[in-house]
Amino acid sequence: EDLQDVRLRLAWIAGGVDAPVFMAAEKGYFADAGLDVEIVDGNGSTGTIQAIGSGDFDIGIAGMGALAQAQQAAGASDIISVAGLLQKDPTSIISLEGSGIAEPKDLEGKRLGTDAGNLEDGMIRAFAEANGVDFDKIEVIIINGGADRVALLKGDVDFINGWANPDGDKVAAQRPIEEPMLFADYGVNLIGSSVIVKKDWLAENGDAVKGFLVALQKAKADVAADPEAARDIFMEHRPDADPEGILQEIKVMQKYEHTAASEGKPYGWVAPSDVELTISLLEKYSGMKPGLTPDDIYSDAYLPVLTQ
Amino acid sequence: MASVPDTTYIARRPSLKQLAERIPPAVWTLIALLLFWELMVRWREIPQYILPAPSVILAEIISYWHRLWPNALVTMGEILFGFACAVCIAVPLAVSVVYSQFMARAVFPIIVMSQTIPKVAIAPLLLSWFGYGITPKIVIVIMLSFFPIVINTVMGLRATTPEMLHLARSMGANGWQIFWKFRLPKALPFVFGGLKLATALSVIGAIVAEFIGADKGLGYLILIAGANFDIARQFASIILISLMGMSFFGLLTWLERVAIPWRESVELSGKG
Amino acid sequence: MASVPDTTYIARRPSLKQLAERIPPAVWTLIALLLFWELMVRWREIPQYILPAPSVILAEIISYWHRLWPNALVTMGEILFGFACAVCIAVPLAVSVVYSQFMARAVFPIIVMSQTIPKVAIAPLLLSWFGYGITPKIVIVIMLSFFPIVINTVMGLRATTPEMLHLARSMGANGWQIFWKFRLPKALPFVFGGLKLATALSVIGAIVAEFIGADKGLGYLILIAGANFDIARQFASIILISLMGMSFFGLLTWLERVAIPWRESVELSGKG
Amino acid sequence: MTKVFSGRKGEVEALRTVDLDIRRGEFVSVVGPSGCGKSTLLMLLSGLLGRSAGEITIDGTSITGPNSDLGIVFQQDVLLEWRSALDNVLLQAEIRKSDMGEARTRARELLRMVSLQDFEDAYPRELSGGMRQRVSICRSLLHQPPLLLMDEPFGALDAMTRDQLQIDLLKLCAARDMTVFFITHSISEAIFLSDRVVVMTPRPGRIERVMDIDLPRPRRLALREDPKFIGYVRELTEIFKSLGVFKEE
Amino acid sequence: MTKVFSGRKGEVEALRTVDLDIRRGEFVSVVGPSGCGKSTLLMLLSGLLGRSAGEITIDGTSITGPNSDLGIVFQQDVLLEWRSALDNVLLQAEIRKSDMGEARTRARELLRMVSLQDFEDAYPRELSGGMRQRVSICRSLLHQPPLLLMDEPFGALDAMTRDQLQIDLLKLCAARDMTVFFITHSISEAIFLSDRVVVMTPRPGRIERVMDIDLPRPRRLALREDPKFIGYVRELTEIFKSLGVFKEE
Ligand SMILES: Nc1ncnc2c1ncn2[C@@H]1O[C@H](COP(=O)(O)OP(=O)(O)OP(=O)(O)O)[C@@H](O)[C@H]1O
Ligand SMILES: Nc1ncnc2c1ncn2[C@@H]1O[C@H](COP(=O)(O)OP(=O)(O)OP(=O)(O)O)[C@@H](O)[C@H]1O
Ligand SMILES: Cc1ncc(C[n+]2csc(CCO)c2C)c(N)n1
Ligand SMILES: [Mg+2]
Ligand SMILES: [Mg+2]
Repeated sequence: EDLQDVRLRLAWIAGGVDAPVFMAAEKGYFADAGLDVEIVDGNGSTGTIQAIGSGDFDIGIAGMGALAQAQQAAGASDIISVAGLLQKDPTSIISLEGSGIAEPKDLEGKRLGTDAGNLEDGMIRAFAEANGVDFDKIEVIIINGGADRVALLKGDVDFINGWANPDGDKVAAQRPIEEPMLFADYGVNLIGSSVIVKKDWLAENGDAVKGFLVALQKAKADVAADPEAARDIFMEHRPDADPEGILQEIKVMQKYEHTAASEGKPYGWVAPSDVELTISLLEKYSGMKPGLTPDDIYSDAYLPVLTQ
Repeated sequence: MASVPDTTYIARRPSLKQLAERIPPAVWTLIALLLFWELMVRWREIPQYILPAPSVILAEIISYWHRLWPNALVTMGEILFGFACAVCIAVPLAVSVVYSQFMARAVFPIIVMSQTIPKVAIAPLLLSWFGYGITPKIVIVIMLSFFPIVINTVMGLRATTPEMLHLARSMGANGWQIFWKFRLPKALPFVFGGLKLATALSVIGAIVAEFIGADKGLGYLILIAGANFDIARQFASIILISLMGMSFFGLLTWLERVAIPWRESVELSGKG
Repeated sequence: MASVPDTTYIARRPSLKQLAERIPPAVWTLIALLLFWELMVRWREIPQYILPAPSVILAEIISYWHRLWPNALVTMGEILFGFACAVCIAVPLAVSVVYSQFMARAVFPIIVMSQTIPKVAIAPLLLSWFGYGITPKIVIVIMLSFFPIVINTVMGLRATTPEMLHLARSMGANGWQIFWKFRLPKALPFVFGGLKLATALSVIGAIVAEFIGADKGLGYLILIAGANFDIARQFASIILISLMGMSFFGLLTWLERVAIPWRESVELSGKG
Repeated sequence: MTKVFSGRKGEVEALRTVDLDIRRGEFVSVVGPSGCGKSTLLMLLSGLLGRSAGEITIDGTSITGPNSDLGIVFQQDVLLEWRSALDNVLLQAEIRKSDMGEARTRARELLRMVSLQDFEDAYPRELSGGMRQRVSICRSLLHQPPLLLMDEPFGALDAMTRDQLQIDLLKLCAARDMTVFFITHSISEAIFLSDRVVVMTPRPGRIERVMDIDLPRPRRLALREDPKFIGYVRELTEIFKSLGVFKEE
Repeated sequence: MTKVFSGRKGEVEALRTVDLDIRRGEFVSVVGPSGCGKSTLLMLLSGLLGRSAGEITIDGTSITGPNSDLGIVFQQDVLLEWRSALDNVLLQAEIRKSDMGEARTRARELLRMVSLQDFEDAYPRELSGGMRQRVSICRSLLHQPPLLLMDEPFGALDAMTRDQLQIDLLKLCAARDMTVFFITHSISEAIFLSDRVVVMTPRPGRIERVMDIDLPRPRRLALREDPKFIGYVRELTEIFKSLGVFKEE
């Protein structure tokens, strides 16, 4: 009917994290908000930010850390984040059981297999520095495209930095692993997935954005209440996904939705202190130009305050 | 006696050997390779996440066929359509390079330059220019596969001897006729060489395009199977792609033989 | 009068036009393209993170030259070494395909098949087989670039006419001599066609290899610039790669002219 | 009404100041030592090669590009390897967009004339050298051109076939008032066929002598035993000998 | 001591039951209508083509593969386009691994013999038809082969050059006791050069007649005016005519 067409671009290939989006679409929450949302998979935050900036998509899901860098390094200051979906970074140190890696200090003298992009965002250095590890004593081997997991299993490297879930789980399915060390638990947290929009589009479509976030919050509650149903809905939209994996992901991802500072707050709400930490970490370890303020990258003005 | 063919042999041993001979030798090599692969995996106990055994992959192909096949059709569609477009672009382009100094010296080098741009690196641009549907896939297939067609067609069109051109002009052939009746037939064997090269590249192109952003196709399957660490499924898709590529190449080899009957004996005598 | 060249024109207007004519026309096209790009970006106000203006990229190239250049050298090394290996593998392979029915029918199709395997998808295998150093990069460059050399060399070696072979045999030439003195010179123009195609692919190969896993090289720079959202730096690297690719292509075009002096006039008369 | 050709070329290696008039309906032969520039002259006349200096005119109009209102037999038979003998002959008709049915009939006739009726469907590589030459002769005649340029067309043919084709050619010329420019190495062939024979000098080629052949037409093979014919042969042979240094020891 | 060749072939299209002995040091010419299988016979003798039936023997040894102890001039000059005239001639020496310095001297001599001393460095495409043919003659002679097979070697040459080369060839044969198998379309050339002339019938080719030429050696050009010579010419012409259907009307 007279629903507003909205194009949504995910951060990555659709996964358990995106379950609320499909739930909202399926349950008609988007339609209730007057929206007809088309959901398109992404291939990383960079692509999504560019797709929003070019106007090809209206709403995107991308890392807030990536958005900060896009603003400082490439002038993407016409884009802002309006909600944080994955505020606790799942990035962790993953190693096989018996690797002798139980605490950060153990990393010295070991071999790290890492994605070039993951290395370059500087958080592994931040993690090392924050925990008194001499990064120069770690041998870095760059392995992209997911091949680092194979290298870990094969013993070509001693540890990798990757998402504790689901990546750690997938390694664990092959061979037992040590408990992943979450960077966030060691004082190094970049805010992950967030909802981003272009500012000028936002100015004209504030209500649409609000409606979108309302729908997402409602759907999120449904997902939490019935993960199996959420999984089934997901599988309808993305039949090639692995149903077991998705279910596990849906369940486990809930623990990354909030940081200590935003715990108990509505889904999507981001604590200013977390944004500040993200900015300062990037400035310190990722060579980001200084001068960015939290207001530049995040606004909570469109988030409906619902009590859960 | 050398010139008497071995028809006698075939006549002597009738059914079994004849049957075996009807199977292309490459199939035997493939079977041998797969056997070797299977044995190596079993003997060296290579874990599945590094290299699944052919038997495992085959099982995966069968059990996942209901999803593999529709996705393969999508990829095949992209390949064939992109390839067709590439031919439609490459041949006229090659013609213009042969006929126009401007194209040859001012435009062609830029096209060469564009060939070395890694498509994956400019993916966001491509997506933003060509949308997120099937168009960017087709564009990438074209970009990857048109170049060998251009190069070989240029080579072929230039193979026309001055004598032939003299003949053509003496008959009052116009540019059009010179092209259709002299240059093109002469170039055909070269063009087919380019087309055969382009088949492999068009397949790669479709997969790369699906890596960049897609929600169906074998490239997409490889990507999500990779994310799920489902290596057997990844290999199942890869094997399917390779088979598609080889069939496409075989088709073109056959087409070549049909389209260039006068060359046959030259190729045969090529041995030696 | 048509056959009198325009030497007169050149003679009349001496210095300025002469200078302008010494610059290859492709450079002018390139400049025009860059100008168009610059204007489009400014006029349409395309943000830098989508498509940086050439001026921005140029500034980036200059300011980041100290890192770009050593990384470019690394990539160039991979390209040249991989390309050389590809030639060393492809030419003998092509020879074996031409000389041996077994190679042509049992092995060659498998090689064709292998061409359609997306290298990025089998990265884990390549890394685990060839280690994490420079070897897998060279291997990938070889895998991507040897195929057109094979195809075109096969085409070229088969271009020898039966008459030439008769001549060779009547002189008692052995297989070796037939190859070196008859087939190979005849095949040279074809081989060069293949080599030119392979240049572009070897460049792509090096970048793809560096995408799979590297800690230096322009592919690596593209990757980390992407992670840092430094699009201008990404484009700076891409531009440098393309220039390298074009220079390599130009080098081969020049080599071809040197190596095949007897063809020159044919190519010239190829016009028309 | 006269048709006037005049060729002039001043290249280092090939022709030097060649001046020649050919009248409509005339049969002119050129003889001269190998490499003297006969083929080059033919190419200039056809407009396929550009001259370095001078002018070539037909009916007072300067030739600047290829003249297509003619038939050429090149020295090397230029048959298209992807066409059968018949299709090679038909090429003319296809390009001139003639009535194809008619052309086919005529092509078959021509192939029968040169005794190749059994080889209509053979590809060039399946033909002997002389057979290929005959196919290219047929091709040049298919469209009954007013001007025929032939570069050693009968060189690869046996004496009998050659005699036959000479007679056939003369008949065609008479019937259609064709102008023929004919390069040959056979002095007696030149005399037998021509109204005039042009003798060229060794490189760089010049015209040494133009000899009028005053023999009755139609010409029969018996003419070759005519004393006047034999006289011409002797005269031409002498001119020829005087040009070169001949060493028998 | 005799050298015996005997060719026999029973293919549908080409030769039918050809039986021929050639003695060492003999000069045998073959004449016959175009397409009768002369070139095919030459290829069979050289061992380059396999026969469909029968046997070819040299000194009692059956030929199964290419015989390399010979020189061949092919009907189409097969010059390698990437080699200069001199290098094309030298190809022989390179392949036979002869002394290159010596070969070079000899190649230059041969090129001078055929008046191509100024074209040593020219590529084939820069040579006229006759010049190319002369280069390929030089190539066949470079290694002074005991057996020479020539397929219309003088077909594209003018009368004078042709006469000159005929004399030169006879001198070379006499000096080196060469056996020559020579295909030509010129009856008088065949008679002038040969000890025996073989006349072949039209397709499928058979040997119609082998004619002994009983003329003294060394032969001079003047011989052509000898009545005996003229008698041979007439006789051969008659045989030839009786083979074909000749229609003058
Ligand atoms: N493409 C070319 N480049 C350079 N020189 C050439 C070229 N074509 C011909 N020539 C030279 O021009 C001269 C005349 O050649 P042309 O082919 O006209 O001779 P011709 O009289 O036809 O000889 P023939 O009887 O041997 O065919 C020769 O000396 C030849 O070397
Ligand atoms: N490759 C081939 N395939 C089929 N038929 C062929 C082939 N080569 C020759 N022939 C046929 O064999 C016959 C004899 O050919 P050949 O070349 O020996 O004739 P020739 O006597 O040398 O004639 P010419 O005097 O015209 O050179 C011809 O009828 C020809 O059509
Ligand atoms: C569910 C899920 N979402 C995204 C990624 C991709 N990923 C893993 S690490 C990384 C870079 C950020 O540090 C990115 C984009 C994944 N593997 N799993
Ligand atoms: Mg000539
Ligand atoms: Mg012959």
